[in-house]
Amino acid sequence: MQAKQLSDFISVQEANFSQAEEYLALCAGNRQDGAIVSFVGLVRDINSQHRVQKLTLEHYPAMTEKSLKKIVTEARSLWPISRVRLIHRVGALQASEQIVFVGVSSRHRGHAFQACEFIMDQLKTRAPFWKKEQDDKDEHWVQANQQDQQKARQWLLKPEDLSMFM
Amino acid sequence: MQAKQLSDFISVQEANFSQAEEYLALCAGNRQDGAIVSFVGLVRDINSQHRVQKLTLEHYPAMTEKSLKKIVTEARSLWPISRVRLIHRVGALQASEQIVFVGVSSRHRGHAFQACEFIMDQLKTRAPFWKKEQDDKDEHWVQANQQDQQKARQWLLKPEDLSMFM
Amino acid sequence: MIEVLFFAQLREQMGHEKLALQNAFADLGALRQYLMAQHREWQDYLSPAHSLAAVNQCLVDDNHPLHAGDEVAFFPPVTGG
Amino acid sequence: MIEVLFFAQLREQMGHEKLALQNAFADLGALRQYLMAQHREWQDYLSPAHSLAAVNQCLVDDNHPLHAGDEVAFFPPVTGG
Repeated sequence: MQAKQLSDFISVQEANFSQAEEYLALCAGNRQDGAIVSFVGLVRDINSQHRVQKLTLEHYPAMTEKSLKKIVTEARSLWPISRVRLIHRVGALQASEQIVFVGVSSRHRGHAFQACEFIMDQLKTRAPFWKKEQDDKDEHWVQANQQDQQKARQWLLKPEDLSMFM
Repeated sequence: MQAKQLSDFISVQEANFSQAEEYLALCAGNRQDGAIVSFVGLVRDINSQHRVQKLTLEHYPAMTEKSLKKIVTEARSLWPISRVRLIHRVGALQASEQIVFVGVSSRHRGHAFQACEFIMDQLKTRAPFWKKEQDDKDEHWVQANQQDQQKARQWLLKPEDLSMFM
Repeated sequence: MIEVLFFAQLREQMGHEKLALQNAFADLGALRQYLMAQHREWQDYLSPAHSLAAVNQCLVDDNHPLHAGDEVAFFPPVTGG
Repeated sequence: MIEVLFFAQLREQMGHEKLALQNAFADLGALRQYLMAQHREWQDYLSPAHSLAAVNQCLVDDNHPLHAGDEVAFFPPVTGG
């Protein structure tokens, strides 16, 4: 693996992002990697049976980037991945808007899939973002869900399953 | 889940594809899904220590699309996913070119990640494509690798692990 | 001095965005107990079951030692992504 | 009649892209054995360890029954993606 290919791009921003540009940044001049996996999270129209009108994302600025860097560093310690790009938006968002992008390049697809999903699962439980939803009834803070906690823990609890991909 | 959102796009083609357009086709007018996972496979510069100059992809035309449809149908039976787009190129390709695209949208990210990786793992062992590589030494058929066989089998062997995501 | 920050729903429930405490605390648990004792409702809001805590921007548990100058934050389970 | 196709490396090794056989075969295994008996090298090329087989464009194993008009294909383990 060539050291120069190991670069992280991490951004917390109000502005929207271009999935196409992020994909290009993962590929451009990248001749060693056979796999690019990317994830985009969108604001769903309907959450818990109510129609979401808008969403406000609050965060803890001093901690946000630090926690994202830590998660990406952990992913790098688990899998031989090359490029990582991670963008999370904050502020006011409408239904169907893009919230988060995670892209990973790697020689082998298994590593890219695992690292990308790991980063999302950890972000969901450890990065200091909070969603406030405005639906047709009221405005309320989104409650964390138990399944996200389980998904995040599962990466730590099953090293023997992880080793299969390494 | 709205039935109209359940659409498959499957294509076997010589022409290149636009990852950006494929992403848009997964998102456009899609207000129910919170997760878009996409995979792109690229021609690696170096395979088994030799520099790949070009690659020729042969296939079994009568069987190719049939086998891809079957794989996507199996993915739909395993996870509640919405849109699936699958493109595989054939013919002559250069290093760094795009070979394959798999994109999946879903309400929940776990389902989209699992279905996307499942489709790639099954495609790798069941879809009738064969790569012939021209490197700086000679031209030769790429040999199937044992790890791909294991990855494909693992989806069938561990229903108890799969159930976690369902 | 220890600076204590609150975020999201917890900020609204506490009615504070920030507190500056002059007291010394052995660890995060001691600070949490101190705050929980201030108001009946805080007992509930700040319980480990309902809130996470970070010291100097890292998630930690109640055993984490505290020093003067630390930035402590309490917040609800996160919901980004 | 049964049409037998060969792909990729196996097509090159066999020296044939296609064969048309008038014989009847109970199942894929019987056809495979018949072909393997034709040439010493085919014994190796067509062994289940080195080749996959499809009947009417579906991957099947040697127990799969054959009928007149079936399209049978032999090919090496696939390497797409």
